[in-house]
Amino acid sequence: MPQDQTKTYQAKVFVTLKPSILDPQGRTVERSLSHLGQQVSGVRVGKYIELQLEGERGEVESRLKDMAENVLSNPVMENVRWELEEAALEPA
Amino acid sequence: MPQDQTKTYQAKVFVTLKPSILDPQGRTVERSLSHLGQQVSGVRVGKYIELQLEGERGEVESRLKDMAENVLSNPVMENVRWELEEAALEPA
Amino acid sequence: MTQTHTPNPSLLNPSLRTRAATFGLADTEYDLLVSQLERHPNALEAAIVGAMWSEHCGYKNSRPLFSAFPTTGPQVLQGPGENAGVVDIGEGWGVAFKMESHNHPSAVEPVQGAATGVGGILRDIFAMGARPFAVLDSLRFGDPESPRTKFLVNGVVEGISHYGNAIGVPTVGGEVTFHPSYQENPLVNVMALGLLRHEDLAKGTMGEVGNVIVYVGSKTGRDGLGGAVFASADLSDASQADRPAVQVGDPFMEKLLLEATLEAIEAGVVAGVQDMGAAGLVSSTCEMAYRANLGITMNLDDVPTRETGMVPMELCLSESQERMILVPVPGREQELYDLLAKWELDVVQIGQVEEHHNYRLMWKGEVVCDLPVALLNEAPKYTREGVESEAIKAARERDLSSVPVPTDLGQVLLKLLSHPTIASKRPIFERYDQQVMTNTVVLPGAADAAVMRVKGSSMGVAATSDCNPRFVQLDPYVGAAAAVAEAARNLACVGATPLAITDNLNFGNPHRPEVYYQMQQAVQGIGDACRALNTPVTGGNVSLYNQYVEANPDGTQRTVAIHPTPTIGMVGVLPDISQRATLGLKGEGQMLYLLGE
Amino acid sequence: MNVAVIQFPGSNCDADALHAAQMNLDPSARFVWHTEEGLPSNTDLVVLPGGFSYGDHLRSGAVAARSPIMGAVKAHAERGGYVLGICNGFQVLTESGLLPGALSRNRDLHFLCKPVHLRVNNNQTAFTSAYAPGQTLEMPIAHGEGNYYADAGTIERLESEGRVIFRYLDNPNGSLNDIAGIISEKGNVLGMMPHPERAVEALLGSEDGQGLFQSLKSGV
Ligand SMILES: Nc1ncnc2c1ncn2[C@@H]1O[C@H](COP(=O)(O)OP(=O)(O)O)[C@@H](O)[C@H]1O
Repeated sequence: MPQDQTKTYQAKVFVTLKPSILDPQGRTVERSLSHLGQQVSGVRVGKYIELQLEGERGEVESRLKDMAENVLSNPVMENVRWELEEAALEPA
Repeated sequence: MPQDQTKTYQAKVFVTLKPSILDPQGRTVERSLSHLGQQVSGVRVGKYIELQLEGERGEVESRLKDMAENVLSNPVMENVRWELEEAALEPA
Repeated sequence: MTQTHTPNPSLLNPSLRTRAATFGLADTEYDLLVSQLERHPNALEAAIVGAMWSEHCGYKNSRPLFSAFPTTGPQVLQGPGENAGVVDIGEGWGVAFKMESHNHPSAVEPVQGAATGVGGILRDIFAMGARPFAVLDSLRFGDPESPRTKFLVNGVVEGISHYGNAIGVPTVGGEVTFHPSYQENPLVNVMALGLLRHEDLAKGTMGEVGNVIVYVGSKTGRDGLGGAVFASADLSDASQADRPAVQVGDPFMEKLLLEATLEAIEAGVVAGVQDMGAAGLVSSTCEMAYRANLGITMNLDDVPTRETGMVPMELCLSESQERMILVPVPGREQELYDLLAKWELDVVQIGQVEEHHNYRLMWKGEVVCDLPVALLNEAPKYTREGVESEAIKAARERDLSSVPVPTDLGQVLLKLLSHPTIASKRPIFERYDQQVMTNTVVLPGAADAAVMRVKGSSMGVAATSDCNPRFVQLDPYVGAAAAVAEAARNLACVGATPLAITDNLNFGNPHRPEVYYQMQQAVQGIGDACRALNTPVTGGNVSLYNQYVEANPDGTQRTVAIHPTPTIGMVGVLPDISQRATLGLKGEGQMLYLLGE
Repeated sequence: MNVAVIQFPGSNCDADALHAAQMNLDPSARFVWHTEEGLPSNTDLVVLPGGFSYGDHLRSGAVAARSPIMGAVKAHAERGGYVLGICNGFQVLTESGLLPGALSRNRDLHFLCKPVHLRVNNNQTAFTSAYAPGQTLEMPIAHGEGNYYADAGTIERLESEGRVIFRYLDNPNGSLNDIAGIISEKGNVLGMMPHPERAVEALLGSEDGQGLFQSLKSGV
């Protein structure tokens, strides 16, 4: 099959706060877990977004990049990364 | 090196709403993306939690499972999955 | 001025003058500093002076104008100069109140910018020993139809709601107006009120020699670094890249600080208290030392940090949120520490109060800053020449008889009523918890001022925030005086006697003569109106450089300043809350009267 | 009647709940700090007040539900003692398993504070006996996560057992079956999103919450 065929893709986007930015959620979760007797460290809470797009791979990739960087995250304080794969025809 | 050595592990926990539950946040993201001319579907917004634990692999795994299932997510409406790997010695 | 120590000479660097601007200092200010010190500063010292002499901390352009303000009266328990002003409302109760802006941070990151604005003003209130019991928000945005405005409105409201609701202080009133001059530079002014018993009035002082200085609250990170300088700089594309200037607030941490601080003040174990706001650790400790007329020595190694490898510059100027400085009453330190521990707050002793009059900082065993406290707190003052803009003068003097009267006045009315500035603000204030604390008797939408009861008394406290910037634009003196008068009318309409005001002076670049003219005139107008109404000014805030650069069609650029916006926050008292009034018509057959001309 | 109001560090309706309880139930009602392991002896009613118990960062009420005092609250409920969870208190009750279901984000994703109208769906309970059947009440809500959810089987059971106590007339948050408040199987634990403690004085706009306190008072 040629690479540039229109397909449905499943994207996973991970949005995390920049390391130098305070993460009150992470701090509280860490503290609460320790109250519950669970020693953990470096807790950071971010967003995990799943979505589907249709198109040719290259074009889908660039649309996803645009969305992830400009809509799904705020570059002022967040980092974002994403994964893209062909959507399974049937739910796994 | 023996498997049961004490090490620092990096965990990634993904919390998503159960498929049967309406995700108003996902719907809003979908709508605002479409206002911006981006056609996407099936948007679901969940939580992405990073944390570090120390211990022997087996014990760390069971602690993580316990935290993920009983504290970090609410089984009434959320699904949870996690990944565990040895923490890199230096930040990547 | 005598010098007891000098920082390690190897740290001193005469060539700093060439980069004075990076520390927020004009060349002339740098020279003034050198002549006062009789030596060159090191980079840390230059940055500290730059921060303390910024508009935000030092009010160098605005303070000379403030002599126009009346600041005293029998009702004034605390005038300008402390964290917040305090008025007496009777029966041993006082109300602490103040307004503060978070305009520039909100333009960059509306949710956190507005949220941390709420956090900052609340700390100013409880640092006075007052329990915050009401918030008002005065918001100005650009074109309501533009995507940017929608993003900003939603974000700012989300931020205020997120912080105020979580900490549990009701948001009971405010304003929202739209005008293109705020398109890139929205205004987010937040006013807070707190209730205190007279005997609990606390001060931001270091007390006496030998007292220890204690740091409480969140750890220090690199976030919000340089915020004080940032707030005084022109807003341009560069601020997008100025990432660390964004601060994230944590209302839960603030709640812990609030409860612990009030408990400590009530228990009588603190001699001085102040929050770390603009210019963080430096401005708080430096102002406290100045009020006590004493010096301090602090050890920067002891500052709790959230990140590794932080250097003195960062430790001193970070604007991480939810941090306070407390000075325990000598001998009662342990009581204070125990009380803070109950609220799971970390405390660290970072310094002590000393006989000398210097602001001395140690790091890794060396003196890294040694500056006279007075020098830091006495910023140079500038009086400039104000000139009215010809275009505005012409607009004001325009002959209105040449404007045709619309034929269909009904249509005009409908158009007016549907304008977002005039239409109901319900969708906004419903996102705020207006009732938590169960004191709000007159809710938003029910009148032009909010009324809160004082539990255990028949009194009520009324508050409003007002300004009509279009009016100020046309005539800054009359417009600003009208804002004071409007606030007083709004209080009178709920049945309250106006007591005092706080203000938030939002203007463009004061170096521009037409902007300086607006400031001068507006401040005069406020002063005269306050004298006439017997409502002294007990504090306020100045936000300058509210402007942005826009491209002309021919490729050149022009600077667009906001409409001059001196927001007035006024507080009044109702001796008997059962006598309050609201604005709805109450029944058929009642008469309507028009008062005034 | 002896009332204990639980205080979590981020509770913010704790003083309001105490004020209402002292006015309407027990002048000596008092706070109990979240780190306590036990309740004062003779406690009849535990109130879990509104607020943001531990900042509510993970999920509302999630951490509070696992705090030391909750062990004592559960034991109290098992003994048949009364528990009233308001707003965040309701979230704590579902998170701790004392009530079924969960409260998720409001349908329109915003925090909402406004008066709502409720129908008393069951007045045969210790919390509602002073109300007439089907009576309409006005009470404020103030929450961002009040959207009641439970699986179909649970909803059906709640309905058939008459455990839906209050229903919204104009559903503000997307709750299933317009549910505003539910009760435990034994009828001694009530969780509700609206704030009865904000509706006990005419000065504040509504007195419709008083019936709840009157019901409790006459029941003990
Ligand atoms: N940002 C806001 N936050 C809270 N309440 C607000 C806000 N904006 C307006 N209000 C409230 O809405 C009501 C109407 O305000 P506004 O439209 O400014 O009326 P007016 O111009 O007649 O004073 C007042 O009670 C006011 O306090």
